Amino acid sequence: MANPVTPDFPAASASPARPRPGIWRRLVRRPLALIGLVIIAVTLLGAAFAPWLTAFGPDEQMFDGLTLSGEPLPPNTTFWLGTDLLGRDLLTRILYGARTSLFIGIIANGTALLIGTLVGVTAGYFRGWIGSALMRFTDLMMAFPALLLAICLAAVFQPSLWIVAMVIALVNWVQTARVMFTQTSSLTEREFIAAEKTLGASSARILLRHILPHLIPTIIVWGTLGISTTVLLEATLSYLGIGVQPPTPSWGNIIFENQTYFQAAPWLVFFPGVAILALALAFNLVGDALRDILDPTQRGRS
Amino acid sequence: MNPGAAANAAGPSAVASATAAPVLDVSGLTITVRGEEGEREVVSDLSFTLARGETLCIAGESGSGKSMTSLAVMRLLPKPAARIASGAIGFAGKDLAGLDERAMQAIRGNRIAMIFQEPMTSLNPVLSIGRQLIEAIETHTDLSRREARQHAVEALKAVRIPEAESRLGQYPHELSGGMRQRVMIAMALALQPDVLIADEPTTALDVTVQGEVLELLRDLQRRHGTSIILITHDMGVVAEMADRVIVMRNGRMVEQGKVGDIFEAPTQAYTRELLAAVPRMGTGAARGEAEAPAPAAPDAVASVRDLTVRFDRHGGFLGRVTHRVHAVEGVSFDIRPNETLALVGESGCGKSTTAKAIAGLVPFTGSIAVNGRDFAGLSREALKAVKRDVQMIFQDPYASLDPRMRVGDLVAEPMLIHGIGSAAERRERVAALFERVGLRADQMELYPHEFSGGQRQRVCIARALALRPKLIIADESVSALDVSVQARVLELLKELQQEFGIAYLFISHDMAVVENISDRVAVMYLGQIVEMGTRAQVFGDPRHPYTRRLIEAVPIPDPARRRGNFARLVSEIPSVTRPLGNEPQRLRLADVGDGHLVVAEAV
Amino acid sequence: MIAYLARRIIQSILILIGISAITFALLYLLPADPVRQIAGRSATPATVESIRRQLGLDQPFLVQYGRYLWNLVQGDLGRSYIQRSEVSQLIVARLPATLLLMIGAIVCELLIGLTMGLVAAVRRGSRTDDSLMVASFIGVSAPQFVVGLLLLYVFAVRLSWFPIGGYGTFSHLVLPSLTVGIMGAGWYARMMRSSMIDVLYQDYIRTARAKGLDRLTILIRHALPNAILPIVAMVGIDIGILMGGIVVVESLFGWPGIGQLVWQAIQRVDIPIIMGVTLVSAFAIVLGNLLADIVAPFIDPRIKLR
Amino acid sequence: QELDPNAKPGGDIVITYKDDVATLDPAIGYDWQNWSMIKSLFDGLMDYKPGTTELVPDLAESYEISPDGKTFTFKLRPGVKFHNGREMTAEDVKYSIDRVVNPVTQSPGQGFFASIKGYEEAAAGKADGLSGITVVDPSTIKFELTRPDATFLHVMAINFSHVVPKEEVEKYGADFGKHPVGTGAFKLGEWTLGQRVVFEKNPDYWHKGLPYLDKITFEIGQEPIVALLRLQKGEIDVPGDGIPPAKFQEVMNDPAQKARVVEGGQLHTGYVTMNVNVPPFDNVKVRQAVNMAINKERIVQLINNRAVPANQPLPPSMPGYAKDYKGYPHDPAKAKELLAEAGQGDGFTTDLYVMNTDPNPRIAQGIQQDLAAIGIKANIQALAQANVIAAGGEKEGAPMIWSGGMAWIADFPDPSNFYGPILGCGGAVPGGWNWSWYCNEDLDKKAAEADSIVDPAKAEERNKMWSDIYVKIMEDAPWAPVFNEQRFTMKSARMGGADNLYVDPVHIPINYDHVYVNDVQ
Ligand SMILES: Nc1ncnc2c1ncn2[C@@H]1O[C@H](COP(=O)(O)OP(=O)(O)OP(=O)(O)O)[C@@H](O)[C@H]1O
Ligand SMILES: Nc1ncnc2c1ncn2[C@@H]1O[C@H](COP(=O)(O)OP(=O)(O)OP(=O)(O)O)[C@@H](O)[C@H]1O
Ligand SMILES: [Mg+2]
Ligand SMILES: [Mg+2]
Repeated sequence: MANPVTPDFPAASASPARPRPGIWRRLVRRPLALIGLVIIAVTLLGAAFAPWLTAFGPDEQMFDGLTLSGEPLPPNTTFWLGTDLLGRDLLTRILYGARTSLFIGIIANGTALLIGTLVGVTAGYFRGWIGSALMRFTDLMMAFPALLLAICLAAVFQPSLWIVAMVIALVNWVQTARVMFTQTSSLTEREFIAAEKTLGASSARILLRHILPHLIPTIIVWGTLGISTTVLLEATLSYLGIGVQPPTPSWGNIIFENQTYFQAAPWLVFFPGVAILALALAFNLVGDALRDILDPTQRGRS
Repeated sequence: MNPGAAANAAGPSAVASATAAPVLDVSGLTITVRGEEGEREVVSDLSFTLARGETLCIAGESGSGKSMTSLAVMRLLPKPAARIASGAIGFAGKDLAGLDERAMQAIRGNRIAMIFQEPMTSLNPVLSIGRQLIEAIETHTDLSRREARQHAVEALKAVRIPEAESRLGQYPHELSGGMRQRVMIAMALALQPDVLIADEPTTALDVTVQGEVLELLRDLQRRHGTSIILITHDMGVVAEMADRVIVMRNGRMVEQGKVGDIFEAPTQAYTRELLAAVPRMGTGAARGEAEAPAPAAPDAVASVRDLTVRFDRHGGFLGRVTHRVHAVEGVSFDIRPNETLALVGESGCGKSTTAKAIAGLVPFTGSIAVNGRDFAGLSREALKAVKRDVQMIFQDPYASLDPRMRVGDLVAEPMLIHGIGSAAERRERVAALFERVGLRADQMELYPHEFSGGQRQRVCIARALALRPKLIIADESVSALDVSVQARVLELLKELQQEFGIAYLFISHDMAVVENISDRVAVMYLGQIVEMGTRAQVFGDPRHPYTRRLIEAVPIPDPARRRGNFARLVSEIPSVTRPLGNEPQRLRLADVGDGHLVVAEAV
Repeated sequence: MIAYLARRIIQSILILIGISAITFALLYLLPADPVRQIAGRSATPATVESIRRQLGLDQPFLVQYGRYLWNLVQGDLGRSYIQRSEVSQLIVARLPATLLLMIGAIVCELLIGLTMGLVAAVRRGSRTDDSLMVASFIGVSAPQFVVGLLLLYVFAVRLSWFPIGGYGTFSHLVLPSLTVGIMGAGWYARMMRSSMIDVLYQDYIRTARAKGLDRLTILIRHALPNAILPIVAMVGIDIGILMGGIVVVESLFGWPGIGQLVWQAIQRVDIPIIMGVTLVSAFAIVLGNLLADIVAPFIDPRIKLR
Repeated sequence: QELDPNAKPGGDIVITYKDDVATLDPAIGYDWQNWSMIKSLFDGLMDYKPGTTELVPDLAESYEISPDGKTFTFKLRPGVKFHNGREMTAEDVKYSIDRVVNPVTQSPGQGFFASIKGYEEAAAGKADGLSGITVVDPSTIKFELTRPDATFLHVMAINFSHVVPKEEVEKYGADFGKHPVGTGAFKLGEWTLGQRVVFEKNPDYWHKGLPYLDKITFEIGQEPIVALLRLQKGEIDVPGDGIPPAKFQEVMNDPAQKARVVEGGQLHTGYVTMNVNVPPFDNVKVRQAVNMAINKERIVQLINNRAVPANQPLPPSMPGYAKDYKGYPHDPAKAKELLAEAGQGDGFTTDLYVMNTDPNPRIAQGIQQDLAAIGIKANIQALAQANVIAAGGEKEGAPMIWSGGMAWIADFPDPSNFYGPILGCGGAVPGGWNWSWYCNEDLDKKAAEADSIVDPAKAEERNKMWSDIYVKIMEDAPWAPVFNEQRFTMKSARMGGADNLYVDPVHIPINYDHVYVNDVQ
């Protein structure tokens, strides 16, 4: 008897290669995720087509943008979101500012996340001297005065967005690394990792295929919250002279320039704040949906 | 005494036999789960009743919805996938199916308790077992913390966990599989519920302890009139315990009846098939002794010498080592190609630890060589090659499967790792493997949590087989399978052995299975091997008292030959935990003829 | 454990030395000249040079750093260039306030954040969950200056429940802690929700329910310890963030913490203060992380200290 | 100095500051915050009449100037006691100035005493004190100078020449700045680092009847916006950092609050420097073009009219201000022509450095737009103060700097004070404060000449000479003066005293010795 399977076992269809519904398809089926995607798309388009969307220049100080005593104008029919302290159109500045802020929120934040996850996961998985060395290096970076580094970089390099992105990545990966480290070291002790090891799975495989997927929720949390913080951090760095310089707008520095005026001219803080919030929320909506989709225990949720 | 009064008087005087009024009345229960392709019934239109003081055994095919049914009674079906689609669960005048969470809280644990199938994942990994036990007791009694603690210690002692007092401070991962299961049992028993649902409560227990535990259940039943739903594959246990039996298959009840009737005159084909597949002691001999390989062949697949594994136990403020767990203490054996070495022994005696050491998962002293290559001093590449040849099936299948991967990918993974075949070939092979272990190929798309305990176990087996290794370590790998599937899987294992010369290190409590499958048997006790020889030698001529006890304790799958009472051992439970510096004595093995090794002192 | 601690302490000392070296080097490379800050605008070049010589700032880098380390070993952090007081005195005077605010903030963060996270996880997918999500993102995205000012305006100016800034009593502590805490709470809430959701689907939660435990006990006693691990790491991180990064809140509330000290020092290149504060906060961060690492195995006993 | 007949002694006030009080050592303290605090703890030989820039003797009862203007002899006021009870003598005066000049002290004020004989040796640490200072008798002290110095009396009024008791300085050593002991109207009561400094009335103050206040509490570390909130709630009396720009309109639009704001001039000019070493600013026409390009009215509007447009380095309230000088008009067309003449018709790109605190980056953006209108593309470099100063001190470091936030507020009200370090050749050195690196030997000579006119009777003549110097400078246009900031001090309703005490040109924010509160019983 070559085949021990008794007849009452349902015969296997040779290769049931039923296509799994793509993640993308499942994503757009969720209304909240769709809202998130739309917000992200709108922001991207707004940034890309800013010059066509507004009649003003981003650093055009309008004579009629200020009152005689130098106060900015609240939202009105000419300036839809009002003007800033220099009499510039706020909407225009927010549209152009999206360029900087998207760059920071996505590239810088993403890099930080990537480095942090790499380091934290490696350290948490290998422990031993590699882990020790990596984590002590992380401690060192965390304890290191980032602002000082920023100031020094500002002095050495020509201020540019790339440097801000670099500094932000440099500052932010550390925290991600720490959290990833603890979670990974806990995961590594789970039995299914031991099972993988007995299969002879390479460390890279275990890390990528078995540990990383369990970290996705954390990555999503840090990634989405990181958007707000990095966009605001960019403003601090610009303030110290290493980022975009005035009059180039970014959401963060619009808020920073104006935050002391927030009682006198609340719109100057409110609108860019809403922009940051919306972007972060949008990514979070997509992230949460993604998380649900990737989480097998959530299958069957309507 | 009228039945109603008996139902109320939950005293020691309560009668053991079933009384008329049902405690639990399940009618028309249908459970559905939602998957990617819509809803599917896993339990269909199930009705049964459970009388007071009665033991109802549910047996049947693995994956037939037994666990789901019991979870439905507890209203603990896995959310969000599973739900009760229709039906009623009558209990104490209420329909549990429609009760809200708060009302259920008062019933769970207190009135209906449950022992879950997989003890590893069912215990909270970050809480000491003491806390988990004491908490259960405190929730439903108003004992003080100290009394509750005392209670907990007694409960642990009752399930024969050694050193109960100090075990309270241990965490689940520090316990052996059987111990974890006993902790779960202790937890449920301590609550003295009206209805106890025990889902495979003794799969991880050696037969002596199993006997103890079953006796404990009966004792509880006798004293409190507890009704028991016992889900088990072990027909011996069914025969031993059941008043009535339900046989399930594909989510439907196939047959139900008095235990005697079922065993004697099964009406349904499936039941007959099931009973026919029950492994019985003594049948193994039929395989013939001729196959027994020559002793001490030089080309052993694995050769273990003086293997010792110890775990430190920390105590005190500074966390110094105060005690040591001598889990494995100087174990030596060889496994030759084409050979099945069974490792049997009391729960907690170090079987899994030995297995893990061979799989390279715990640090050890001594030497382990696979294919003649000693682990010590192997490069990473070489180790990977060695690992390919040794595959382990873990005792706890759920914990050893990555919950975020589809089982198809999990089974294909070993091939992927070792670069075998193209993606399509691998898929095909996985599908074939699935078939051979009795799973459907379309289940490849599911995730581990969507399977029943037995199905998961089969996934693990398929996974280990995928590589056709030289040595498979199977740690309690067929314990959760119903006997018919079990028979098929065992058949498959044998076949593969013949085809590819695979050697097995087969760890099991089920002496009948061991008798059926093994070529040689090693009996472990307190971390050391006390007897080792061919199957015939060990089963035919057991020399060590522990071996004898083991064989005697095997329940016989025949209700007619039901034993009245297990002798409850009152002796001190021996323990492998010892204070620092107090090392256990190493036992010497003496050859009593033909390579039959027995502890010298016992000869 | 002891061996681990010993090893970690040695590593920590090396880290501190490393940080002092890098910081010192950066400050050395900084184009802004501290002497010019000290000497002020009317000083003649001769005066500037004489001050430079006095402070040893004309020496090569290694000599300067060597001297700094040597003094450091003797417990001397030097004197502020601008304030001319001993740095250790200045730091010690402000340390209690920083620590207090740190504790207050962490308590607020945990209290608000963890509760929010717990509720959101339990009510996953509901309206409550959605609004908590928005709330936590507002917390994270709102500039601290604005949050602080709003709180001040409402609770101190309008309602007079709390004093408008200052330091000393418990009621002084509330608003600044809250301001810092609101941002952190957003983080903790999201983290908590995320890890809680994972935990709530585990089998052992089912076991706990089977025991008949009530919801709260299950959440607090069974789910929380499993979900809290990343949170503990966060607290370690928080110490770092709070140690130097709450200048805005400190000055809004007139809170005499280290943040203000170092901010003023950075503006005026007061190297000894920058060095001193850097070392102190580095110490706190290293300590915080060490504690987080030590606590981890207690929370998840499967983790071993290695 | 007379007493105010309306003043009632007693009471205490609270003043807030954002930044720490660095030090109260008169030899060291050199920022506008501790400047006037020190003035209330210590006294010098000379002082100014409260609320004015008029010099009057203070610890000196009288003084004499030799006809050649090189010897100054001061007669000390008798019976002046330090806070520790000891009587002040001429020895103390000499000790105090020797101390400032001694390099060990690291005083930023060392250079002010350069005209005294023996300065070189003393400043180099080669001599024990200045040979030019002689204690004639315990109440007489004589200063001999190497050249006539018209500013010398002002120098005797600045903090660096305030008198300190030797025994206390030696007792506290480097910590004297935290334990100041002087002869001033107030003495230090309490100093809690990072929180508050408390001044208490000096009962033995030689000027009987002063000060009026019993106590002044300086609360430290408070954001100006919050300070204003507290003022509105009546918790404090004066926000030391002034009215925050963000709140300025709100305050000025409310009559009740506006009534408590005192406005006054300030010895301040905000300007843009153009580095004459950096092409194309080496061309005077380019610099003039910049002067014409900037729309000062609009920039003043940007800061809510808290300033008046400036056309020359000196502020209007400074003696020597050239009233008739019209400066460069705002004329972009003309500016473009000038650029074309300079061969920069297509414009050019340059950097404009600016300190990063509000409103400076904003002002810089205003200027940037004006420059863009004539084709100059100025990239803004908004940096921390220290970095801007560093860039300015490099020979070819910063092509343009907007001076706001670091701008020149005079040490003493004399026209010479706007020249030396910031426009003279002396400041055009690496690390100097002459950020335009403008150096005109001719003018340096003229300046020296003007400063040797010591005779008070010839003050007008001297002022005229200074006017000419600054007008001459404007022809070369190394700067584009933009505005002179006005001072707006806000106080609580209970504060009394003449308005000019609240905009005192040398006491910022207020003259502590002479103000009082109305609500004492
Ligand atoms: N969470 C889930 N989601 C989807 N399907 C599930 C889930 N849990 C179980 N199932 C399916 O429900 C069916 C019944 O499972 P159940 O656990 O009740 O089987 P069982 O009779 O207890 O089997 P065993 O003896 O192997 O434990 C199985 O086919 C299984 O695949
Ligand atoms: N990680 C660990 N830390 C401490 N003790 C451990 C650990 N793992 C196992 N032990 C102890 O080692 C002993 C042997 O455990 P092992 O798992 O090998 O038993 P087993 O023979 O497989 O038992 P079972 O049949 O119940 O599974 C037990 O006393 C157990 O408590
Ligand atoms: Mg089951
Ligand atoms: Mg085991």
